[in-house]
Amino acid sequence: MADVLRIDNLSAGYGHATVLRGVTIAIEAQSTVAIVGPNGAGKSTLLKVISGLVRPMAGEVRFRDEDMARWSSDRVVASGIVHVPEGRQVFPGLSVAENLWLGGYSHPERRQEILEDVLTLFPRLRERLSQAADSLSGGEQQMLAIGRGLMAAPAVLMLDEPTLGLAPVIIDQMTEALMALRARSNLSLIVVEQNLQLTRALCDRAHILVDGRIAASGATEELVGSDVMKIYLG
Amino acid sequence: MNYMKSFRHFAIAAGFAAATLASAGTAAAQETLTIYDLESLTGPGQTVGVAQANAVKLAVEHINEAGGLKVGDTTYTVELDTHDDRSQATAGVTAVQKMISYGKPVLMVGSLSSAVTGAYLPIVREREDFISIVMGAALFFTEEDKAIYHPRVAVAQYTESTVTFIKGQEGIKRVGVLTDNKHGGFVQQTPRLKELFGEAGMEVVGEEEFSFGATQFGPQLTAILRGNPDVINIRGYGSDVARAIKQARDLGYTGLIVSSSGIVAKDVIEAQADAAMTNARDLFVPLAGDLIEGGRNAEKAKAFADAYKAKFGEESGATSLSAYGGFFILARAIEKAGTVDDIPAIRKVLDDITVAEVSEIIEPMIPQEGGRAFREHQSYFALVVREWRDGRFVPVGFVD
Amino acid sequence: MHRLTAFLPWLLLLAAMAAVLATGNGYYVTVAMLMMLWAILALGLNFILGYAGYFHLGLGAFYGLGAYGAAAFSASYQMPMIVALLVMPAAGALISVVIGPLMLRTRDLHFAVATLALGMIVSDVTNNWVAVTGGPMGMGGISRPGQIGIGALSIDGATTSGMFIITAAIFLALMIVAAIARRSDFVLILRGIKSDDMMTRSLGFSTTRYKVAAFAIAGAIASVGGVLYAHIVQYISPEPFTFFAASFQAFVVLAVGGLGSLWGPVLGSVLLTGLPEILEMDPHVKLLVYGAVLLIVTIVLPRGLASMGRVLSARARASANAKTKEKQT
Amino acid sequence: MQDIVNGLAQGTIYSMAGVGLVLIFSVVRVPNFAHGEPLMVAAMLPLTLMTFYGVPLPLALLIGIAAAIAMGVFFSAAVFARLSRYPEVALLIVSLALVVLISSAAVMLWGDSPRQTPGGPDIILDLLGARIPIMWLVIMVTALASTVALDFFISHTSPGRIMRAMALNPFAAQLMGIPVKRYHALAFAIGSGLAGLAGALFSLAFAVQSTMGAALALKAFIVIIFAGMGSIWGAFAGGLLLGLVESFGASYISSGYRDTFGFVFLLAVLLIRPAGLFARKTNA
Repeated sequence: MADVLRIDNLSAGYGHATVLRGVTIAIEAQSTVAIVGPNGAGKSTLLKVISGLVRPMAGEVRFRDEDMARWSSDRVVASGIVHVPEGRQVFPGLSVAENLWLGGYSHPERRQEILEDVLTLFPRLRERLSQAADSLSGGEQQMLAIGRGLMAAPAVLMLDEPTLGLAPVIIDQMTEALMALRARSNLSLIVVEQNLQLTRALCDRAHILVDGRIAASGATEELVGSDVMKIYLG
Repeated sequence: MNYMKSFRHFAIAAGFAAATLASAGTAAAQETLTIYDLESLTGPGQTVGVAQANAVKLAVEHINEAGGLKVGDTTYTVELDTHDDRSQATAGVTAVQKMISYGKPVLMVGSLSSAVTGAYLPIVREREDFISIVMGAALFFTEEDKAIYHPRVAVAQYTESTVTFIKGQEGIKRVGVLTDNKHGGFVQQTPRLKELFGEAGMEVVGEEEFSFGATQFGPQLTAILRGNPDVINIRGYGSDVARAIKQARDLGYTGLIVSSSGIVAKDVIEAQADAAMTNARDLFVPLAGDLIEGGRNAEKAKAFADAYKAKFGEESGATSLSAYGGFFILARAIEKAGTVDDIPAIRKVLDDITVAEVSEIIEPMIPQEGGRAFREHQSYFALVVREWRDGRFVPVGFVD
Repeated sequence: MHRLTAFLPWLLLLAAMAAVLATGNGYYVTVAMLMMLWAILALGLNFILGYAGYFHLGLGAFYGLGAYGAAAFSASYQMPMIVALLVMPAAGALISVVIGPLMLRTRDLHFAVATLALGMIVSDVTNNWVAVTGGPMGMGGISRPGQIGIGALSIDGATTSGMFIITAAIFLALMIVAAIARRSDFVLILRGIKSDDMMTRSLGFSTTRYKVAAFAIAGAIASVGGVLYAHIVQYISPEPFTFFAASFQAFVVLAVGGLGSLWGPVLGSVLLTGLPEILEMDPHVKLLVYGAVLLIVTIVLPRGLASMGRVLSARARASANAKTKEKQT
Repeated sequence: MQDIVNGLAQGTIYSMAGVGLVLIFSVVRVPNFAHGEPLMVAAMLPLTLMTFYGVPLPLALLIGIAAAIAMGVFFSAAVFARLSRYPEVALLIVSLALVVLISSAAVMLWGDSPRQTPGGPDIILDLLGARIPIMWLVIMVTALASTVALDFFISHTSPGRIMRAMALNPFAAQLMGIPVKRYHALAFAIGSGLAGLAGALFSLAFAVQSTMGAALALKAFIVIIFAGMGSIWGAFAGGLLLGLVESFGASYISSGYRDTFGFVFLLAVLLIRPAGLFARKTNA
C-alpha cells in the first residue's frame, strides 16, 4: 500500500536547540501508527513539524509524495493532515458548537454533514452543544478536541496524548471511539500515547523515539513485548 | 523651487564676490571678523529660529556690502559662524563650549529659546571674554548677567502693557487668565500679572494652564467661564492662542480676549478660527507689517521687509526685526570701541550706546535714560495692538 | 590570550578618555561627558531591562529626580556636589524600594505602560510645581565642585576638564561594578527571572525581592546620571527628562548596544549620542535615524552591537568550516 | 454639564483608539505602540489632499481612513508577520521604532504645528446648559455606532468568530487550519481603520498634529489596561472614563496636571486590580 506520509532524515528544533535528529518514518495510508518514547524525546515536536508549526532544519516531509516541509499550517490542514494537540486546547470562551464550527474551517461546505458524523461518534457532545467549552469535564473536552479535529475531514489525524489525565472509565469510552475511527477506510491515525494497553489495541505499527532519534520501529505486538520497549519505557 | 532658490543665492553671492574683488584693490587692510550665531534652526523653535537667523544674515550682508566694519585703521569683513542649538538645552551648551574652545574672545548673537539661553547662561555669565546679544528668548536680563545684552522685548513688558490696556477698556471687573505652562517667561510673570490686576482693582476669577501645542482647551475654558469673566487673557504662542480663542467662542464666550503672542494669519487659518477672532486683541512688539501699516518707521520697515522677501522668498518673522537691529547694535559698539577683542571695552560702549546712534534699529525701541538703548542690559519697546479684520491682522494702536 | 582580549576594551576606553582630555577642547570634552552620561543611564537600565527582562520605560523619572535634587542641594542650600552624589542615588533607590513592589506586581506590557506613566507624571510635576522646580524656567546656579585632591593630583572641578575627570571616574567605577555584577549570583538570578519567573521562585528565591533590587539599582544609577547632568550643564529644565529625551533614549542606547551585555551601553552611547552630536544632526533626522537603527539592529542583531563581534566571528568560522569541508570532499 | 461634554468628546477618541487596539492586541498579541500613527495619518492627510490636490472633503477623509487601513496591513504583513519568532522585547522595540520613524517622517512632511481640517459643520447646539458643537455629536455617535458594529462583527460573523477563537487560543486556532497571518492582517486593518476613522473625524473638530500618535497610543494602552485587555465594550467605556477623569481633573483640580490625572488613575487601577477595571474572570 502507498505511503501517505514519508519523513526522511528529519532534523528540527527551536532556535539553537536541535530536538529531532535524522528521524525517518513512513506511514501507510489507512494505517494506525503509535509514536512512543520517554518525555522530552521529541514526540510533540515531530507532530508540530508535520503540522507546519515548526520548520525542519534538514530532511524531508512528504505528503502523498508532495514536499510539504515549507507548507504553512493552514495549507497542511486544508490538505488533510490534522493535529489534535496535547492538553486538548479547546477555545475556552466559545461554545461546543462554535468550537466544532471552527474545526471545519477548511471545509465550510461540508460542515453540516461532518458535524452529524462527529456527534454520532461522540453523542455526549450533542447534549452539550451550547455549553461553553471550558465548562466541560476533561474527558468531554478531549472528545471535543478530537471531534473538532475530525471536522476538518482529515486523511491523517494526529493525536497527542489523547488519554492523558483521564479517568479509567473515560479512557474506555475514548478507546471505543478511537477504535471506531480506526475502522474508517479513509483515515490514518498517528497516536502519541503513553498508555501501552491502548497503543496495543489501537496501533498496527509503533516507532520508539528516544532523544530525537528513532530507536526502533516495528509491529506494535512485537515491539511492546520486546526488550527495546522495556529499556526505554521501563 | 529649491533649485531656483539656490540659483538666486548663487547669483547674489557671485555679484557680491565681484564687488568685493573690485574693492579689494583699494581697501587698506581688509581682515575677517568671525561672529558666532546660535540659532534654533531645527526642532520646535525652527519656524521663528530660521526667521531670526535670516535677519542676521541680512544684517551681515548689508554691513559687508557697505564695505565692512571699520575698527580703528582696519576694515573687517564680517563672517558668520552659525550653530544650530536644535531647540535643545544640551545642544546649545555644547555649541557654546565649542565657541569658547578656540581660546579667543567670543562675540555671539542669536539665541531664540529661553531654555537654551538659560542653559548656557551659567557658563558665560561671568566670563570676561564673551558677549552675547540675545535677540530672542522671553527672559528678563539684568546687570548681573554681565555677558548678555537683550535688545528684545522681555515678557515683563507684556505683563505691564496687558494690564494697562485692559484697564483702559470699560466695565472690566473680572479677569480669566490662561497660560502656556511650558513658556518660561509667561510662567515667571504670573505672580506679577496677578499683582498688577489686583492693583488695578480687577479680580482674577480663573487661572488655568495649557501645554505648548495643546489641541484641547475645553476643561480650562470651562473652568474659567464658571467665574463669568469680562476678559480672558491668553498667554502663549500664536498657534495655541488661535485654537484657544476658537474654542472659547465655541463654548459661548463672546467677551474680550487679549493675548500677547504675535499671532499671525497662518495661525488663525490653521485653527479655522476666522469667525472667532471678533473682539480679540493681540499686544505684541510690532512686526514689519505692523510698522508699515501703522505708520511707525514705515520706510525703514518697508525697506527691510522688501530686502528680506527678495533674499529669502518669504515674509520676515516674529524676531526678525530684533535680530537685525541687535546685530547692528553690536556692530556699532565694536566700531565705537575701536577693538574686536577687548570685550570689556565693547561692553562699556554697549552700556551707554544710544538708540539714535544705531539708525538701523527698525523696531520702536523706547530710549532709556540719556537716550540709551539698554537699561541694565535690557531694552524696551512700544507695543502694537493688533486686531483681526477681513482675513488679516491690522494695527489699531500702539502702547508706548 | 583570553585575559588580554578581556582587558583590551578597558584599555581602549582609558586611552580614548585620555585622548579626549589631552585635546583640552571644551567641545570634545563636553560631548564625551554626554556620552558617558548616556552610558551610565543605559548600564543602570541594564539591570532591570537587560537582565531581569522588565521593560522599564520610566527611567527619566529617576534621572530627573537626581538632577533636580542636585540642583536643589547646590542652588538652594549651597551644598557641595558630593552631598547630592551620595543622597540622590539613595533617594532614588529608596523611592524604588517603596514603589517597586507595587509596580512589579505587573509585568510585560503592563509594567512598560506603568513605568511610562510614572515618567510622565514626574515630567508633569517638574513642569508644574513652579515653586520647587522653577517650572519651565528651570533651575540655574548649580555650582561645580572646586579644587579636589592634594598637590599634583588635584583637579579643579569647576573647569570642564575637571568635571570630565569626575564624570569619568564615576563612570569607570560604575563600569567596574557592572562588570563584577555580571558574574554575580545576583545577576544570574535576575536572568533566571527573565527566563522563567515561576521556576526561579519554585527554586526558593524570593523573585520580588530581586526584581525590586534591580529596579532600585536602575533608579539609583539613573539618579547618579541626573546629579552629573546637573553639574555638567549647570542648568536644568523639564525638557531633558521627558520620555523621548530621557527614558526612550536610554532604552534605545541599551537596546541597540545590547541588552544584558557589559559593553553594549558604551557602544550604544557612542553610536547614538556621540555621533549625532558630532554630526550636528537635525533633531528630526536624529529621531528618524534612531528609529531606523533601532529597527535594523533589532532585526539583524537581536542581541545588540555588543554581539556583533561574536556574530561576525561565528560567521567567519562557519564559512571557514564550509571551505574546509569543500576541500575535503 | 459642560465638563461632562468636554470629557466625553475627548474620551471618544480614546475609546475608538482603544477599541481598535484591543482588537489588534488580543488577536495578534503584539504590543503595537505604533497604533497612534494610522490615526495621525488619517487626521493629517485630508487637509493636504484638499489644499494641494483639490480633493473634496468627504473623499479626502475616506482616503485618509484608507491610508490608515493600509498602514495597519503594512504593519501586520511587512513587519510583525516577519517577527513572529522574535521575543516580545524585540516586538516592543520594533513598535517603538515604528513610532519614531513614522512621526519624525511626518514632522518633516507636515511640520509639527497643530492644524484643523476645514469644512466641518459649524453649528453649535445648546443642551442642558452645555454647548455642543455638532461635530462632537457626530464623533460620539460614530464612535458608538462603530463599536456596536464591531461587537456585532465579532459575535455574529464567521471572520469575527475566527478572530475571537484566535484571541482565546492562538495555538489551537492555527491547528484548525486558520490562515493566521491573513486574520492578523484583518485585525490590523479593522483596528487601524477605526483609529483612522477617529483621526479623520477628529481633525474636523479639533486641531491635530504629526506628533500626536505616540501620546494617543499610550492613552489607548491605558484604556485597554483599564478595560482588562480583552473587552471591546470595556475599552469603549474605559476611553470615556479616561476622558472624563482628565476633563474633571483639569477643570476642578489643576489644568497643568491634566495628563497626570489619567496616569495616576492608571497606576491606581493597576495596583488595585492588576487585571483591569472591567475584567471578568475568564477572558484571554
